[in-house]
Amino acid sequence: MTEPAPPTAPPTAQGPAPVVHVSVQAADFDIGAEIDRLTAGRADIGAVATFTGLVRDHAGGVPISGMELEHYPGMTEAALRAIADAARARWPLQGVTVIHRYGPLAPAARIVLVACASPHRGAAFEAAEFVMDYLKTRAPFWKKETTPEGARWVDAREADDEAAARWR
Amino acid sequence: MTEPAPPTAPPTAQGPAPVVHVSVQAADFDIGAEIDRLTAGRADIGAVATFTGLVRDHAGGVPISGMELEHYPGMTEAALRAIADAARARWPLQGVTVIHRYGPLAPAARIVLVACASPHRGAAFEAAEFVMDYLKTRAPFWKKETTPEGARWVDAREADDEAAARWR
Amino acid sequence: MQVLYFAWLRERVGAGREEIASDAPTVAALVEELRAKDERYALAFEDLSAVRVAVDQEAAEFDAPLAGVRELAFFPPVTGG
Amino acid sequence: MQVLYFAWLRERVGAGREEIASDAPTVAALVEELRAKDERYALAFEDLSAVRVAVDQEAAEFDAPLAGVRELAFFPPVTGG
Repeated sequence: MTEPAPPTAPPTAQGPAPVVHVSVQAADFDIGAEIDRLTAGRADIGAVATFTGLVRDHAGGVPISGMELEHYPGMTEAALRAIADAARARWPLQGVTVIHRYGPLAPAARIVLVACASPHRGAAFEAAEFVMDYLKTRAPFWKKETTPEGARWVDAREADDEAAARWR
Repeated sequence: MTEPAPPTAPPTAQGPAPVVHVSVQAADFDIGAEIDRLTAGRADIGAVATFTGLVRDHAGGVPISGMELEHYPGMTEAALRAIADAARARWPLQGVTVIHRYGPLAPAARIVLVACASPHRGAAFEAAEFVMDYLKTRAPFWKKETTPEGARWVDAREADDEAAARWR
Repeated sequence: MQVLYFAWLRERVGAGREEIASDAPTVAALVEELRAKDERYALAFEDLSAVRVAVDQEAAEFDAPLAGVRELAFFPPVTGG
Repeated sequence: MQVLYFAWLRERVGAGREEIASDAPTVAALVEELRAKDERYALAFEDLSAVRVAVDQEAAEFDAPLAGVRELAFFPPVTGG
């Protein structure tokens, strides 16, 4: 499910072409290794901002013993790549990594990693927030939490729509 | 130079007490290991935002072959701890890590790591930006860059003052 | 046309994917056909404000035409991240 | 009182740290004493708008009193991160 940047993308005066790495996977990921991949072989990056989402052991006061993450194979990868490309069009980014897991996940498990590399810290931070806000509202994933009263599908949150709306 | 949270801090209903980890060091750091330290032993964290600053190989069109980072031992650690505490007072954070290197650093070397853990992504992102903005304007570090014309002290940037001012 | 269902829509329909041959001109018309056909669909499409549509893996509306569509998907608002 | 200098202030003064005994009531008064004493200080304190002060490791102003101060530091605006 890994999609490297097209090999035809030309290098620029600022260094090699920006790299988009998107992966939808059941396996866990290694944040340090992903940042190394994002920054490897170039010395023109000044800032890397990352976001990692984790499974919480409670939600709104209800204990959560785990969750199942369902997704739409094919559309998911395309949606994540479109979000990464939108971020690259908006900020000067040297690389964008988006990794999202699916399947059963226990409390404290990593769910999602977004990492953005830029010459400048403001751009790196904003791009990572932008990717997360759009991912939350546009990437076809659905969470089903296991609670003491049984399993339940997580409801979409208005706050996530509002977070995404601020980038328009 | 590592300062763990005071052992007297009481655990809360949300889990163990928030942990502030501040280090000023010559050695490199391992981002993955630092995130593991920040999140270890708790399952109530939903979001970890990180920022890593790196040495760029050019600045304003001028090639940079390396830099020397000077700091004010004692005051630096206190300043970083005060910034981390200010972030904890402002956002619901379960942990804050601030690591800053000093001494000679080559292009692409890591300079600084800020990591904030929170139940919520907005708080994690904002806190990490806040810590970076205050660190840039209040922590006593000075960079001396090596250029083809010799070494030069880096000037403070007005943009950094403006970034810090937005949190007032 | 392949029709896909995700999350609680999949559970209510009782299948994640099925082949459907229909002359319905739009997504909305197909939904009406399905609702009339079986209680499972009536339950799945009970509240359309909670249902999202993708046509050939792109987000779409209920008035989207179905001519030439190969893959149609129904799912609740997304909750990843 | 220990007086510390950092970055280009350290280079101009020619020392990172020195013990200074002075009856100057404020930071500003001490700076005037130093300027008058030696060309190195005159150069370091040429443009006070580019000089920051810390008193006992806390940010301070040039009008800060020196009574009881153990450690005084002069440095340019910070450039870490």
